[in-house]
Amino acid sequence: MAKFFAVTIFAIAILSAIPILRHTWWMAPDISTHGAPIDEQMSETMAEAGISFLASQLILGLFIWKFSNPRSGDKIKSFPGGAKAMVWAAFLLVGTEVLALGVFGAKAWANVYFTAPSPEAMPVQVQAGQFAFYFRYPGPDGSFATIHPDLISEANQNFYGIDADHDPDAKDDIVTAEMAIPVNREIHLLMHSKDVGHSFFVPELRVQQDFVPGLDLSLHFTATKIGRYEIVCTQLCGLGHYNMKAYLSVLSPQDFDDWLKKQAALQ
Amino acid sequence: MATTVHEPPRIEPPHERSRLSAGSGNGGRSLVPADGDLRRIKDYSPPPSATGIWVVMASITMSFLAFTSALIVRQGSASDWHHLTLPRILYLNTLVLLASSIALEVARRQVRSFMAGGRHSAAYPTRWLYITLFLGLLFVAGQYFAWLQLRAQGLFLATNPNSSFFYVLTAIHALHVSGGLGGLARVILRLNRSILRQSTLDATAHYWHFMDGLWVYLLLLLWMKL
Amino acid sequence: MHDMSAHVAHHAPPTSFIRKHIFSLDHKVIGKQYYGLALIAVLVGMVLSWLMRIHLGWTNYAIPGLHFLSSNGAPGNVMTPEYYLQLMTMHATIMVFFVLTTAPFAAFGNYFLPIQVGAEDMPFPHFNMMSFWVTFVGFVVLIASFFVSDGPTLGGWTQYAPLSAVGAVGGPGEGMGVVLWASSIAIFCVGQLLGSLNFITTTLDMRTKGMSLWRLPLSAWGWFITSCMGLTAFAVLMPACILLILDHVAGTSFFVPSNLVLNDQLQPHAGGSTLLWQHLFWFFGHPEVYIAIVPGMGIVSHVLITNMRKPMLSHRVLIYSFGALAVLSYMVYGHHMFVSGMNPVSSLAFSFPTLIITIPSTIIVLIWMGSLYGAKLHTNTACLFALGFISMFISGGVSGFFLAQPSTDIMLHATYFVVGHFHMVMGVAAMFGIFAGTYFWFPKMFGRMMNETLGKVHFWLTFVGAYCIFMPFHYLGLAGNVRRYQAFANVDYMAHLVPLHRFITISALLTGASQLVFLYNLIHSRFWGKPATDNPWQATSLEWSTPTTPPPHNNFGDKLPEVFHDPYQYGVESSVGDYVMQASPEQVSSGHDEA
Amino acid sequence: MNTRYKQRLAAILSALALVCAAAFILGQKVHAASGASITGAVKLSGTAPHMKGIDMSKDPYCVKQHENSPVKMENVELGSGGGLANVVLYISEGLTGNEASAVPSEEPTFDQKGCMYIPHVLALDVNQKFKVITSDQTTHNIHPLPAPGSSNIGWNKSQPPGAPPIESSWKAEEPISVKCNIHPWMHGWHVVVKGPYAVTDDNGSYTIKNVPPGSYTVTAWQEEFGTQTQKVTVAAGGAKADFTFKSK
Repeated sequence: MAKFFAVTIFAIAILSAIPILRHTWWMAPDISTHGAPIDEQMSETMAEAGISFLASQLILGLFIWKFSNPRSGDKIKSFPGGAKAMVWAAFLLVGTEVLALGVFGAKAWANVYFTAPSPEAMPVQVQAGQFAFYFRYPGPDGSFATIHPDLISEANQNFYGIDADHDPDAKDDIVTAEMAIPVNREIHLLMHSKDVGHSFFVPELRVQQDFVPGLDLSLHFTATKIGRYEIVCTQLCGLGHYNMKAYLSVLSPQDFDDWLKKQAALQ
Repeated sequence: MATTVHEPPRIEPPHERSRLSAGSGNGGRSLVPADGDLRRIKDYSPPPSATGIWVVMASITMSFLAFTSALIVRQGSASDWHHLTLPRILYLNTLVLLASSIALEVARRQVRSFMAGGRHSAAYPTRWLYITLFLGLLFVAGQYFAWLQLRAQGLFLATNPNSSFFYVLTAIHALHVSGGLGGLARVILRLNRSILRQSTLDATAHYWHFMDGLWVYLLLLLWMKL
Repeated sequence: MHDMSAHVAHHAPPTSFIRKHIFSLDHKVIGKQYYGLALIAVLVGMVLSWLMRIHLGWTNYAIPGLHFLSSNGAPGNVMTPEYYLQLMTMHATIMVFFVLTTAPFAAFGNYFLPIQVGAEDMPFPHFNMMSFWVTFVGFVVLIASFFVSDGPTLGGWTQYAPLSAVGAVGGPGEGMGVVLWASSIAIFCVGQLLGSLNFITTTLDMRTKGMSLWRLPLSAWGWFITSCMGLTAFAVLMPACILLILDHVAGTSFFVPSNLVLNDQLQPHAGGSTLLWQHLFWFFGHPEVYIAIVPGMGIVSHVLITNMRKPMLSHRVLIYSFGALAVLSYMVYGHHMFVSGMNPVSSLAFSFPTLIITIPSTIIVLIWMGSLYGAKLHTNTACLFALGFISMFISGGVSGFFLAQPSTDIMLHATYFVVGHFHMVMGVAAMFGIFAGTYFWFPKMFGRMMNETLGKVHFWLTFVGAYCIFMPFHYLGLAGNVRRYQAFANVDYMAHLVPLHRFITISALLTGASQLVFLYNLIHSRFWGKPATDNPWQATSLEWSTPTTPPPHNNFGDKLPEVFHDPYQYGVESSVGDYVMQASPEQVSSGHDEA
Repeated sequence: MNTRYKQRLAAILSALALVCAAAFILGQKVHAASGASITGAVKLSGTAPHMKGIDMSKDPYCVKQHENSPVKMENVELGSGGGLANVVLYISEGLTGNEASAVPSEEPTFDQKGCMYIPHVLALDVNQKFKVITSDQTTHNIHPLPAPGSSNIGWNKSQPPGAPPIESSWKAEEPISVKCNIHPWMHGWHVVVKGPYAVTDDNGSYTIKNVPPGSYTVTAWQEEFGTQTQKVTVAAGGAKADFTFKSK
């Protein structure tokens, strides 16, 4: 019984590790300038977690194999070194391990969140609502029209509550259901939610940030690879949560301008 | 502590107890007589009510800390934080509550000397307990008047965050005070039937003074923040 | 008030059926009642998870008869998105509160803590009885929300504001559903606070002669530390629930900020703080994870030692580690909020304690494994589940490394990786603790042995099944599969993960079905199992020294036992064998040191 | 009750029955056998307001349904010659109790097709049953929003592909805005009225059938421009009433 148990544990440990090692299911390739340290951190953590996982499962199995089904004769032995050894092991191995992780992780994190966007970063506004993202580009005048919550109406496609009749900034604002950005240009994403909590998650961009109603948050990132990606909501926001997504098109500067013109026409 | 049990009419002398020695250490110390007679265990282990009341106070403290942090965070996020002048009567209520604590302490002394066999009638301490009870009721009534005054100013639970917090905090505190009143009533009852235990009285008294301190804290909080 | 003589006076065993089995003051009966409640709850929770899994594997598959559960939620037996979320929320709430908290802590704790400390009951039996019935009412209120017009809340067990606070306009179940949910949880908190009060006072004040704190078995320590956590955690959750209810019924704005627009309607609320709810909730929420797991650790240690026939490498280091977990668990809750727009600096401030909490956890695991070395392991079902607990705890634990760091959490937050992590470490592991406890203590609780063969079958199916279900969750998470989605087809990069979901669904159905073996074993053994002796496992702690099995009404008859030994005197030579019971005065040279 | 009333009721009911039967057989081209009808056209003067295009890109399924025909908002639908579609016409005054209270037996359907509502405006009699069906392979939720304080009770139900129709009806007269939360652009109307009604077709023309001779006030409702009223006198040969909305 015990030997069988040990074997099972071996099998499970190894089988679970295989897909990880073969990257059968893995993160989408990184298309951001800030993602490299995150990926590095991820693989380091994976290495350390994987080693501790395999090692401890194997040892567990081994001990069970070795010390089960006792014959009445043999006496119990105590682990050489006793508890002290364990405590030291925990503090030294794990302590240093997590400390290292913590420090490098902090670096990777700081790299994303402690840096201010450069002044020439392109501002794009995103508004999350049940259950869609809508994006806003300031247009030539470079300024966003004021948001009047009382004017917000999906029925009239006035997602941002823009007062078109009186607000001079309103005339050239471009509101879109799809996000497009020029490649290799830093984007300054201005985030707000019109109703409940949502989140902005683009795996390829290595970006995830909640929308917090009542707070205006911002992100900044640079996409380095042309393509069409998906923005999904990761913060439970209601019955349509699963369907709350938008496409992110990373375009060449030329294509981006054309796209913007096309969208302006649709307003 | 609401668990009443019937026992022979007798007033138990105060414990000279030390929970530490009963609890920690390496268990060498004798906690039970060799014959393990249950009726004598009380002499070794302290009545749980003494510990229990501290446990209760600890959890109440946590709850009000939660409310406090809620208030502070909410104020931080608020664009709608209007100043709110506390109803005058609150200060009067505070005095009433403090007075009730003093009355209770007097009563406790009386009971002690009475238990020691000094006085031979429970009437004297009972009177003081009634005074405590009365003042406690007065306090709750006073709080109710405070709410009426706010209503008169058109400040309701949902009017603005300040009034919300005022009502919530005072109401929940009043609720706890009412619990204490129940405890007091019980003490009086058992004193009259002369089956009161010192530990019951002490526990009730601790709780009552705690409500007292808690109120003073709340008053300061409301006074500073609202 | 309560001193012992009082107990003797009022602990004449009740005669009427009601006092004996329903409104009983006997901690043993109350413990069994808690176990029964947990059993009902876990069955409900499991069925809910089946429905969810089927829907995830085969979206819009018509589950025969589902519309009987809810005609709105499943028109034509097809599950609607909101109904999926409602089932999910109820599954989580039922499991976390009414199974993982009640079974290992309230159920076994109530039954065995007083016996293990050598008392004849808890100090406040009436509170103890209230604690159960209040909890029961909480459960009823929660279930009641299935029957209100638009069903239970869909906000997830975390009930993030403002979705949970805006009211019915937020979606189906966000009106009455949330009110009932919050009420149920508030009521539950009251019950657990009363329970904790009893547990703490029992441990501190009711120990019999010679039973010092250090002589308490590890299971008792687990319950004691848990009750201290519960006392503080539930005392914080309750105010949060009260404020949430007020936002619904009284129109206050604690959690709802200004200028929210739902369904093109500007909401009346103003100025509330959404992060406030998250802070209050997670301040409770993280300790809750340890409330679920620490009793399991205690039980598992207790069971392991008995079956290893040797004590742990160090009794005290284990206890200190439990304590360290409890204390640290209050400093780490922020790691649930890395992407919540919290100040990035505080994210780091929360990250480090979270990483540090792995140290006590590692110490615990290493001591378990180190103690296995040189043991004489009896692999009965209880022991198998205890060992399975260790394996699960390791597997679920290591994935914590990723979620403890904001930088990696960016990729894994709110994905199935998180779901896999907590299901393994607090779901399955805690469950294994419950199973270990059940197989171990059943003889004492019911005077009959459970069927070992069925037990082993149950173990193998559950152990392998659990890995088949929850390991793939981590892969899904790495691939960016977001949790709390009712379908993945319309997100291109998730669509190709559906086959893996189907594998999980099938494993879940099979593993769930194999629990019927346990259920059968439980019921069959209860009535027809072979009679148990007073000490079938040759164990040392006081619950095995009761004069009868199951123990008499006041546990030890007319004399309380006296304790002469540390809890785990195994591997010695005594008149009875390789162990000495705590209550036996026999002096033996202990074969090892109690560090 | 008096016999006259009985006869009248019988007459109306039979008329209704006939109409329904006829409608059932002849589809749209029915002409009421009994009772006159009010006909006319609704036009829009001035430049039509700009209708924004709808971008459905969040749900690829919806996009696929409109690959080669860009979708616009339907708040103001102009037909040939300035005819205004989706205007609801009904008799707001002059009906006697029983014509008003007669409820048509046919059950109109409110379809969800290509992530749009068909029809965009559904006119209904008080207590008239209607069906909500979906022709889409994506899940919709139907969320009618009666005005706060109205005696109509709003609801919010999802309809996954393959789910049966949702049957319902409204208690009180009121234009009710209907939306789908999953697809925020989806927006339509349930206009609940008392008595006979009609909705203008693409050219803006309409026919209110089965109006007994008498003098009435006809009201035209349009979601953007509000309501207009006209007094008409219906003779045996029926009556005519044209409306013209001015765009801002």
